[in-house]
Amino acid sequence: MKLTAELDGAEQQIELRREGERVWARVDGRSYELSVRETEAGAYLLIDDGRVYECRVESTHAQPDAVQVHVRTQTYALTLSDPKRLRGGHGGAGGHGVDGSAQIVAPMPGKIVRVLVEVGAAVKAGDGIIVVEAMKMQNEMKAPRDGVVSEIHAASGATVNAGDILATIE
Amino acid sequence: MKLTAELDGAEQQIELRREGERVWARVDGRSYELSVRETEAGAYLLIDDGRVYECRVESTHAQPDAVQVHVRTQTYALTLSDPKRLRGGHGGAGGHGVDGSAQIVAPMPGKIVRVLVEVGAAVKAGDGIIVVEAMKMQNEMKAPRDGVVSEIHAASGATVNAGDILATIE
Amino acid sequence: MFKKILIANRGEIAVRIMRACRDLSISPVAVYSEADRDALHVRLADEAYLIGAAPSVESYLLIERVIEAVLKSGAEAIHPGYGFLAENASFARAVKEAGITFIGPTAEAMDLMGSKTSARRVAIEAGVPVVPGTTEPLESFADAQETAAQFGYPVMLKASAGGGGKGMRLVESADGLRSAFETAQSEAQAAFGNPEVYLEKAVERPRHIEIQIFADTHGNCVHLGERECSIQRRHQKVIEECPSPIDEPSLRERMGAAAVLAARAVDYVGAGTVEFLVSDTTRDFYFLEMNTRLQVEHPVTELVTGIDLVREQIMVAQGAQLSFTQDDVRWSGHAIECRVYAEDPDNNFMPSPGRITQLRVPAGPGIRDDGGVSANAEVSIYYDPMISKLAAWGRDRAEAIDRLRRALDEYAVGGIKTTLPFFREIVRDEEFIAGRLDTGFIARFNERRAGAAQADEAADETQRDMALIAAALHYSERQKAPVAQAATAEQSKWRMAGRAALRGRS
Amino acid sequence: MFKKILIANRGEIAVRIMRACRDLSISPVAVYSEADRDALHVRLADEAYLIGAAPSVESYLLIERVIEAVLKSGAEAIHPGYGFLAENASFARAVKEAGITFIGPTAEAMDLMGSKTSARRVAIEAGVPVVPGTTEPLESFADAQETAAQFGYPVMLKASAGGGGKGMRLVESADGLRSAFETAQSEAQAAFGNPEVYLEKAVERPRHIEIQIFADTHGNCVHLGERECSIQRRHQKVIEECPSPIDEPSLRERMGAAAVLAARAVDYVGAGTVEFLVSDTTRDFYFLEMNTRLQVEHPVTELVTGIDLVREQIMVAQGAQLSFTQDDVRWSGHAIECRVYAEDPDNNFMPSPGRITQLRVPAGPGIRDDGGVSANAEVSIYYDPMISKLAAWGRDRAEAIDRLRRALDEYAVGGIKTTLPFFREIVRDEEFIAGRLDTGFIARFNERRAGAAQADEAADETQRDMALIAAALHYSERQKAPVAQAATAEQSKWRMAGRAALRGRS
Repeated sequence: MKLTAELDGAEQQIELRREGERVWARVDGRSYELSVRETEAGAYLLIDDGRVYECRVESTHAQPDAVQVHVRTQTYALTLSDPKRLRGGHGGAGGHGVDGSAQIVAPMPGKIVRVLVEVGAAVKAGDGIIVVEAMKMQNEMKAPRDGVVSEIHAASGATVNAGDILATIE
Repeated sequence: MKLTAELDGAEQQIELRREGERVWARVDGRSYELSVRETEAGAYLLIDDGRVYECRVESTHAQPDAVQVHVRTQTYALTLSDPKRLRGGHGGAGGHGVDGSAQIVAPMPGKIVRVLVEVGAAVKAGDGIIVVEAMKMQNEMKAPRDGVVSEIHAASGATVNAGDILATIE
Repeated sequence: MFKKILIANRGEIAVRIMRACRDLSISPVAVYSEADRDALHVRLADEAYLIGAAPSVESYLLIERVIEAVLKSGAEAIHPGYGFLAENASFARAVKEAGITFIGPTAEAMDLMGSKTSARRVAIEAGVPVVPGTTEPLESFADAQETAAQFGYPVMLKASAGGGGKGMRLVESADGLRSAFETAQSEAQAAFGNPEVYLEKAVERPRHIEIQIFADTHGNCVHLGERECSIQRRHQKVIEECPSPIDEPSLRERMGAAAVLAARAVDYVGAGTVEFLVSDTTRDFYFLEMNTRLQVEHPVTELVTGIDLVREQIMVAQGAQLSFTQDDVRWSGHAIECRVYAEDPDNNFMPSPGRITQLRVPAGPGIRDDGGVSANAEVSIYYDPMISKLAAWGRDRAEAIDRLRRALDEYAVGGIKTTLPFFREIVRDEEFIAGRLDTGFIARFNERRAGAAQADEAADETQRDMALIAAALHYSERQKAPVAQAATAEQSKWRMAGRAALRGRS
Repeated sequence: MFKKILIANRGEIAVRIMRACRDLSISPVAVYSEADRDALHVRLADEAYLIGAAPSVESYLLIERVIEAVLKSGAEAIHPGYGFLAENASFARAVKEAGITFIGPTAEAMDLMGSKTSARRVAIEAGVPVVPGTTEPLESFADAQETAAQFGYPVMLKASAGGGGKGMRLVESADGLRSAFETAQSEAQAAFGNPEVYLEKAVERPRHIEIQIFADTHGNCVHLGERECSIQRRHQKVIEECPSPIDEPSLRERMGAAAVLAARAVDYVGAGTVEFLVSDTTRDFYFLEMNTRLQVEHPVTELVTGIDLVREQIMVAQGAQLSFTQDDVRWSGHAIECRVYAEDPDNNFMPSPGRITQLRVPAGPGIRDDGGVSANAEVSIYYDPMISKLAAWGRDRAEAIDRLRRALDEYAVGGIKTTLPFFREIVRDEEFIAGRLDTGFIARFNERRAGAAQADEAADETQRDMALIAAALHYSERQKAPVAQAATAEQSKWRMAGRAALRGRS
């Protein structure tokens, strides 16, 4: 099986063959012969010539191909794709839109406490835009860059979910 | 739903109605209105008018209707049956057979180290019959009553599983 | 001896108090909100009573619901833990009026010490040194502007009713005052039901050191030494230790005596903490406030003195004498605690609520983890995101750090982000290891960290490849096998349960 | 400082040693058999090498395979733990010849102390009192008959190479001698590869008390006080405490001095334990044997002295001086350990191997659990069934018992039987609480228990009804829902994996 992984912006080619507890793998030209045990759902104990790697794979909720892998104390966030399968676009939510606008995205579920600006306001990077409360902490969401507030999708007292776009700055 | 449970040799009638997190139950005439949460597979958190009971239900391997329920530090071993469903006989393995004979049953997987008696030997309750080794401990299986050894199903060096009948005394 | 105690709290502190109850063969009674129906503190209790909806103002902060529960249960006493109603004098009064023992000081002592402005007055009268600041809540923004200008920036805004960093804001210059003032008032209102804030001159490079005191109803009042709590983010402690790396017996003695003076001034009973700012250069100390309750960081004092503070609270509440005198108290070794939060350290410590999919709690020599969650638990958006307090003890500070580092590496929490990676870096930080602590530590640490990030990048290629291979194995597993699908079905069920919890009372 | 240490062991002790390695920033290397491919000690290691099949004679006892692994890994030292090769002088020699440091005493000291008969000679020569018995292995059954008749029954048969109760048999009268002799020889052969046994006069109502000693390569030899290990079943310790409930400083001093004498007689280096029988009436003590290794019960000494014995072992092995003198050693409070076994206490402590389906490990103040398993782990039939050592510390014995009782109640292990219910009864037993301990304790306890069983029967009707309701809920859940079926499929997979493991090398 061949897969492509995107990690830290770089693409890696992974080839894999598994026979029971043996795995032969090539990552970007490096070859490995490993023993593997699945210790529980999503947890893979890999041993590479004596070196032990306990890997725990977690899918992030919305996107099934985007996974986080915990190895020892490190976490790797990556996206897998199977070149053999046809796939649609990535559809990235949040961050910078394709048109150069910047979006303010709710990082967690919570409640809007205050909206500090109005649509049309000119703001500077670092200016407070919206205050969100979760777990008793109020967090001021700041403008990621200079610009003009073009949209506000949040009202005081409203409940928001992680990933909701709260405001757009152009 | 109505079920019959056998616990410590006594039969108990259980009636049950569940609506989401509420349960109405009657056990042997005693009525309960409970809140229930399934905290993980097989674990039921019951609250009876404020009293908390965290119950963990485990099936014993072979018999699906025989379960162990752990509540706080107690364990209850019971057998459930649904009177509405037709069922076969209990088929009790081990212990005393219907014909009054006594069987010696391997209590765990292990290896036969020594057979101390021969078929036809007269034995007294407490006499050693067979020595089984598991986890580096040798355990002498003793005759549960006086009698004559009628069958031996174990040979030195053989591996046995839990529940295997090793010998019969009549 | 009490037969039953109701714990008017949740999470790790409720679990901690229940353990002390069990030690004393006292039956623990829980209260819970709708978000906590299967929380660990409910599962470990003998009895549990639903007291309202998920938001704490509709449950854990509702005095009448807690009183109802205690009367229903027949418990003889209430332990308030910390946070929620722990420093609410009206609650202590309501408990007393219901004929129930409140495990804590008198309402009068809470009144005097509960408001920081009144506490300052008490300290000044008792001869305990204080930081320059207002003794009254600010009346208006104009009052705030005037006072700040008078002390000179930087100044600190603090909630009169507060604690735990909530409603607290450092203001560097006049520009930031209005927003900080409004946010602090609004946070204070949300957290404590009281919007009052006051102003203090901000002391630069201060150490935050506090003294644990304990008093009984027989006139004994003893201090149990200090805790260094200088490592703070957003004015909230994240790492605490006992003793302070300063470890100066004469300073401990002077601060301990001052703390006992403050406690005696309000006829204090039970466990309390007197907080000081200590100048790292002059070793002068200033009274900040007194917390009339157990502290989050009590385990480090317990590990070093051997005294079980919660057990002692319960004994004192039923009229026992303190089980130790000042001379009995010995400080042995060194203990450090990390507050493990469900927060994302890579994203400005944003709360990271969600389902805990995996949990490996460290153990072994010198390690104590006081947790409030189990695997499969849901960390809710409604409450403080602390999931556990991890503490390590060693014969000296170096050994305690060795063990803490090991335990942090062993700790694994899946499904949510935690502050564990952040602590793993701190215990390897040279300034931390050297004990050069003050409240600016984290800011400086973050600067060092930003500088070091590049070097780590190329770290371990093989380990990264293993992560990729594990991900690929997982991907291929999911393509086939009914068993794998079963696991997925199970996860979906959890996820749905999680979403339902997030929707709250729906 | 060593960079890498190979741990020639498995289970909880391998995990314990790895933690000490991590504390010292030393990389731990595991070895494992085919039955332990995903054992906790493998998962927590940096490196792990397969050394053979499941039976320990084909893996953990194979000196050459361990040496191969240590050479391959590049580790500079081997820690043998306890059991397996820990007291095998040939192993210590082979390690030394391979140019690797053996973390333990010299092979010569092991030779002298490893055989109990030779150890007796050493003790006698050093002036340490011993129990009457043979100093040579029995040559034949006739020899055994003659010697036993000479001492008078009861007598004790013991494996020359032994430890841990294996190959040990109490013989009450001449009738039982032959069967006991043969079983002891056969067990000794199976466990230690050496069938030799010897005879001792059995001392009645003795207390089993041992002294922890520690020596470095610079001539320092210090004792760390006693451990009371009188609570035994099948001659194997199950509960140990420090200090002994006798808690008599002068006795500790005399026994400590005798233990140091014995250790010095063989130029001992590292951690060792000198075991004594103590007469409860006369307080006379008799040398039994010396264990030239770490003991299972080392945590109680660590909790009371604050000294990390494994860390100290590693430091001493690389030539460091002991980090403490005799005068530095302080005993503070009281600690008690329970050995949690996968055994069925209601069925004559039969081993109960299988898959651990649920695991809740207790925590909180004063509790330390040194475990070797995780949830979903398979407890194999091939090895000692101990899954964890649970220890509690308190300021005094009563507080330690309070905490132990709480922790035992909190502990939950699903899928296998454990000795937890047995311990829960012991910590509530009046004789235990009063500290009236001797090696006959468990027999008397079982009698009291049989008498009390009737009373408990009707215990809590409501609780029993809840068990029935939970079972019925589970039954009805299983009738429907694809999710429930999914869980079952998952369980079947585990069960199959479990069976495969039981079949061993298939």
